[in-house]
Amino acid sequence: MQLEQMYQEIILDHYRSPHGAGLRDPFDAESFQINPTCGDEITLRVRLDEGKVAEISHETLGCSISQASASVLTDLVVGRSVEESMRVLTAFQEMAQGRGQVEPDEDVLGDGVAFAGVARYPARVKCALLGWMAFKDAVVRVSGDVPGTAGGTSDGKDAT
Amino acid sequence: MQLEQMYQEIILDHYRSPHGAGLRDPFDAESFQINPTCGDEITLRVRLDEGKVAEISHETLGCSISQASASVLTDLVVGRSVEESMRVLTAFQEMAQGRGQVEPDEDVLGDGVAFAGVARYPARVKCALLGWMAFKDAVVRVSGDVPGTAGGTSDGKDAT
Amino acid sequence: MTAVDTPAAASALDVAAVRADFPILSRTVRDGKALVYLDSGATSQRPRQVLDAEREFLEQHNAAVHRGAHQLAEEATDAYESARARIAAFVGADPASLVFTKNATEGINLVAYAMSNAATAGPDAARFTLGPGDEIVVTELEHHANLVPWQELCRRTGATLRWFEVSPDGRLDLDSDPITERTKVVAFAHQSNVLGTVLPVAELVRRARAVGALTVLDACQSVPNRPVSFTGLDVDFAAFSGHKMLGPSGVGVLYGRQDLLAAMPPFLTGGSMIEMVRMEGSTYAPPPQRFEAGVPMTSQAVGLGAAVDYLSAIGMDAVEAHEAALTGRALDALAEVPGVRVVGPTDLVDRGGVVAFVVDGVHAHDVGQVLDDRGVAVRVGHHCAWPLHRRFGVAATVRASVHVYNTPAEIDALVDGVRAAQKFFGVA
Amino acid sequence: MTAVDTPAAASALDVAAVRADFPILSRTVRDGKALVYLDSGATSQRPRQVLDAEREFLEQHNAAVHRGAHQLAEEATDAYESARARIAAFVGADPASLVFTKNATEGINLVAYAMSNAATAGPDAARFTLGPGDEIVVTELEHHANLVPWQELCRRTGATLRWFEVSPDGRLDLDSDPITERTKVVAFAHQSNVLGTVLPVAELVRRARAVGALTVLDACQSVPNRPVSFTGLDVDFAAFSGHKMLGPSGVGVLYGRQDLLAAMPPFLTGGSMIEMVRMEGSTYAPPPQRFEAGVPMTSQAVGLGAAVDYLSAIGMDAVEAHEAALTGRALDALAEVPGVRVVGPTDLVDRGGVVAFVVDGVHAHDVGQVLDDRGVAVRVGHHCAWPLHRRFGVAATVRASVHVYNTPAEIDALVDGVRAAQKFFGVA
Ligand SMILES: Cc1ncc(COP(=O)(O)O)c(C=O)c1O
Ligand SMILES: Cc1ncc(COP(=O)(O)O)c(C=O)c1O
Repeated sequence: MQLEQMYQEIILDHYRSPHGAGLRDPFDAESFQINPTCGDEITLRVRLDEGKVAEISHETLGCSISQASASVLTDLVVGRSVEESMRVLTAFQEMAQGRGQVEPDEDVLGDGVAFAGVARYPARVKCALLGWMAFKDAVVRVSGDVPGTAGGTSDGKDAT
Repeated sequence: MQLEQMYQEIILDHYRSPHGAGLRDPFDAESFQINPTCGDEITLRVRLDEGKVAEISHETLGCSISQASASVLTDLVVGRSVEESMRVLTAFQEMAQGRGQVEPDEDVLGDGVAFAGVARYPARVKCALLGWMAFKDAVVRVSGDVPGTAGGTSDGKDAT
Repeated sequence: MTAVDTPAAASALDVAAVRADFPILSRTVRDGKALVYLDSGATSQRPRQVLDAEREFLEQHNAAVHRGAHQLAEEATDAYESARARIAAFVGADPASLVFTKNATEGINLVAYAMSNAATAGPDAARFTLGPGDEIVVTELEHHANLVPWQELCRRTGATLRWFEVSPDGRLDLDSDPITERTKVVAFAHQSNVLGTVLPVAELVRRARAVGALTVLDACQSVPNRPVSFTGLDVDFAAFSGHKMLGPSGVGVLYGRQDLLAAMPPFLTGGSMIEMVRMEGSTYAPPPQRFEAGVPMTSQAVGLGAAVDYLSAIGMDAVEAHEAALTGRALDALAEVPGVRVVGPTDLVDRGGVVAFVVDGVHAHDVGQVLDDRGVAVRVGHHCAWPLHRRFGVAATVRASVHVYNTPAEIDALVDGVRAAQKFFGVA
Repeated sequence: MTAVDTPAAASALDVAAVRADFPILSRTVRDGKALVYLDSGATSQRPRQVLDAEREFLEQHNAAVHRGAHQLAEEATDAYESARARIAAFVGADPASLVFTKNATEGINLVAYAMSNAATAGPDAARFTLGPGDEIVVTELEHHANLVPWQELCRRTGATLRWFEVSPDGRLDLDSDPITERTKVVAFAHQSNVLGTVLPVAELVRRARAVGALTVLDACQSVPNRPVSFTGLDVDFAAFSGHKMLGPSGVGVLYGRQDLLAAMPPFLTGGSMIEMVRMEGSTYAPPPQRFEAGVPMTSQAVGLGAAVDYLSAIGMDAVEAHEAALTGRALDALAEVPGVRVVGPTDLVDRGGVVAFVVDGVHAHDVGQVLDDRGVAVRVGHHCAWPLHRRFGVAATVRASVHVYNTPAEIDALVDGVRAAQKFFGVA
C-alpha cells in the first residue's frame, strides 16, 4: 500500500488540527483561490509587520492535502521575513512539482518535506499548492511585487 | 486497363464534337451550375414550346465527362415533352449514382448508357450530372415546378 | 431501487466475452492491482474491434475524403460516409442530418455560434437571430459544455439566460419552468453526468414547441448507454461524443433537423464546406458539408462507425439492462454504508449508470486517492457541473460510472474501497 | 531548376527504409497496379510508429486528461502534455503557446472568432477588436481555410478584406501591398498548396509590424516538410494540421504568442477551459487550456507526438532535401513534355514539393483519371484555392505532391502517365 507514503502522519496531523485555521482580523491583504478541477477554495489573510510575516489565517474548503498544506505554510512562514518566506515557497513549489525527483531540504521546509510523496501524484500537486499560491497572491497585494521569486503562477500550469 | 470502360468511344465522340454547344437565342430560361470540388461550370439555356423541349444550348467549361454528358442530354431531351425528359433525367441520375449496380435501359437512355462506366467512379458522378442538373434547374425556372421527379438535388449530395 | 428490477435482457450481455475485447482491462495499476475502471462517464475504453477498424482504414484506405479522384480517395470517402450512415441509423436519424464534430462540445458551440452568425447572414437565417429581450433556457444540472456556450451566446447577442432548477432528490423541478414567449432555445441534457437523472425530454420538447423555441439535447450520457432515437424524441438538435461510447476521441456528432441545418449559417469556414469562393465573398455547400470545414477526423469517424456496430451487436437494450443492474447494486450497497450520501436519485426510475456520492468527513479527493490505491478508477471533483454541485452544497463528489465491461465484483470493489477510505481517515 | 541543386543531405534519407514503415504503400490499386501516392499535400500517410504509438496509448493508458485523479488519468495527461512539449520543440515554441485543435482550419477560425468575441469580452481583449474602417490583409494564393474565415470575420465586424496579388510566375507580388495603418491582421500561407511558392515571411512580418498588425501564418504546407521555428519567424499566430505530417487526422495545432493568448477571449467554451462557473457567468483558465474545451483528441495528440519524433529522427533538413530533389526531377521532366504548363515557379528557389500543372487540351480531371488508372494518385481540381485558379485563368489543375516516402521512380511514373493521358485524348 502506497497510501502511507502520501498521507504521512505529519500530514494527517496537520489536517486534523490545522494551524492558522479561521479568518482573523486585522490583516493587510486577503486572497481567494480556487482549484478549478475540484472546486476547492481557500481564503487566506496575511498580516505583515516591518517586512516580516506577522500572521496568517485561512479558511480552507478542501481535501486533507490542501488543508494540511495551508497549516504547514502557516508554521513555516510566520515570523520570517517576506523574502525568506518566498524562498521557502519556491523550495516547496519545486518539491511539489518535482514528480518525486526533487530531494527536499528539511532545513528549509521543516514539516513541509512530508509533502514529497504528494509530488508523485500530479493530480494532487494543485491541492498542495493552493494555500501557497494564496499566500503569494496576498503578499503581492500588500507589497505590489514579490521579492525573490520568478514567475510562479504565470506559467499557466499552476494558476488556480 | 479499365479506362476504356469509362471513356467509351461514344463519350469521346460527344466530347470531341458536343451537340448543343454554344449559347443560343432566344431561350426561356438559363441555369448556371458549378461543381464545387473542381470548379467546372456550365451555362445551359432551354427553350420550351407547347410543353416540349424545343432547344437546348450550353457552354461547358469542364472535363470530357461533363461535356459529353451535356451533349448526350441535348440529343435525349430535345423534341420530348418536359415530362418525358424528366423521366429520362431520373433514369440517367439513377444510373449515374448507382455505383455500377444499376442496369441502364437503352430504350430510355440511348447514348446515355455509355455513362454506366462512369458510375463506378464516385468522384466523376458529379461531372456526369452537371448538365442534367442545369437542365432541371432551367426547366423549373420556366415552369415553376418539375413534373415527374422527386427530390433530385435536394438530398444535399448532388447539388452542384 | 434494487437489482431485482433488472430486466431479463441483462443476461444477453456476456460480460466476460465483452471484457476480452478490451485490452486495457487486463492491465494492472499501482503495484499490481487489477484495474477496476469505473470512469466511463468521463471517457470509455475501446474494444479491439474499434482499434482494428481504424488501423485497417489507415493501412489500406487512408486519403483525404471528398477531395480526391483516385481510388484511395474513393475508398476513404465511402468509409467515412458509410460510418455516417451507420451512426445515423444508430440514433434514428437520416445521414444528411448528422455533422461530424471533434466532440459534443464543438457540436453545441456550433449551434450557438450559428445563431450569433445569423445576425449578419441574410434573410434565410433570420429565424436563428437572437437579441436583447430573447431568452435561452437551460437547467441547473447541465455539464459546462451545455451551459457556458449559451452564456457566451447571451453575451454576444444580448439575450438572457434562464434555467430550470433541480429538486433535492436530484430531479428536474418542472415547476421552476422559466419558459415563456420570449424563450428562443431550450437546451438540456438527456441524462445528468452527475446525478444520473434522465430528464423528461418529451415534456420539455412539448413546452419548448408550445412557444416556438428550438430544442437542443445534450445526448452525451444517453446515446452510449441506451437506445436513443432523435427523430423519436423530436428534438431539433442533439450532440454526443465518440469517446464515451467505445469510439475514438476527437470525433463527435451534431444532429440537426434537416430544414434547420439547411437554413443555418456556417460556423467553421474553410475548405470542403464551400459552394463558390471568390476573394470578394463565398457561398456555402448544403448540409452536412456546410458544417464540416477542413480535412475531417476521417479514421475517427470510421472508428466510431465500428463502435456503433459493436454496441448494436450487443444490443442497446442489453447494454441498458446491464448498466441498470450494476447501478442498482451500487445504490443498494452504498445505502448500507453509514456516512455515505448519494447525490441524485436513489432508485432506478429514469436513472442511468453514474452514481455520485459524498462521504461524510472525507473529502472526495481523499476518497478517490484511497480507491486509486486499490486500483479503482473513479472521478472526483465537480465533473464539469459546478453549479449543480453548488446547488447541493458540496464542492466535490466521487463519481463511479459503468459501461458494458463492468462487473458486479467491480461494484463491490468500489464499495469496499469506500469503507477503507472511511477507516483510513478515521471516520468509521 | 535541376536536380543538380540538391543538397548533399538528401543522401541522409534512406527511402527504402522509410517506405517499409508505411503499410499502405505496399498495397495495389486498380487491378494490381502498385500505388504511387503523390497526394501528400492533401493528406500524408502514417508510418507504423505513429499507428503503434496511438494503439499503445489506447491499450494501456487511455483516460480523460486533466480531469481524473487515478493512475490512468495521470498517465494519459502525461502522454498528452509530453506530446505537446515535443511538438512545441519541433516548431521552435514553448509548450504553453500551443493549442491543440482538430485541424488547421479550426486553428485559424479560433483566432478569427476570438477577435469578434473581443467586442463583448471586456477591456483585456480590446486590442483584438475590429470594426468598420479596420482592414484584414490576406493573399490571392490562400487556401480557403485562410481566406473564408477572414471574409466571415469581416462580415461579423464590418472590417474590410484586402489582399496581395500573385505575379504571373507564381510569386507574391510585393508591389501590390495593401497594408496600411488601417490593417489589423495580416494572414498568409508559409507555402502555397498549389504553386509550391514559399512566401517571404520575414518581409511580410516586417511590414505588418510596422503598422502594428497581427500576423497569422498558415503553416500547413511548411511544418511537414522543412525545419520551421515560429519564434524564429516571429509570427504572432500559426496553424498546422497533423494529417499532413505523417500524424493522425483530427488533430491540429494553433501556435500563439503567449502574451496574445493570455489576453484573448475564448472561442469554444465548455468543460476543462474554465476557471469558475456559476449559472450567472463564468471565468476562464489561462492558455492553452482556455482554448481546449471538452475532452480533447487525446490519442491523436499522442500520435502527432510520434510523428514529430519520426520526422525528427529523419531530420527535417534531410526531408527538405529529399523533397527538393523529387520536385526538381518533376519540374525538369514536365518541362520536357510539350503541352504541359506548370502553374507556379519552375525553379527550386523558395519552392516546396507540390507541383501543379495543366495539360493543353486535356482537362485535369481526365488527366487524373488516366493517372489513377495507372496507380498514380494525384489531386485534381482547385485544391481549395479557387481564387488562385481564377487568377491563372484555369478551372482546375493536376497537383502532384511528395513526402518522405516518394521515390524518383514515382516521379517518372507521374510523367509517363501524363504522356499517356495526352495520347489517350489524342493531343500528342
Ligand atoms: C495551405 C493550407 N492551408 C490550410 C489547409 C487546411 O488544413 P485542414 O484541412 O487540415 O484544416 C490546407 C490543407 O488542406 C493547406 O494546404
Ligand atoms: C452530459 C455531458 N455533456 C457534455 C459533455 C462534453 O463532452 P465532450 O467533452 O466530449 O465534448 C460531457 C462529457 O464530458 C457530458 O457528460
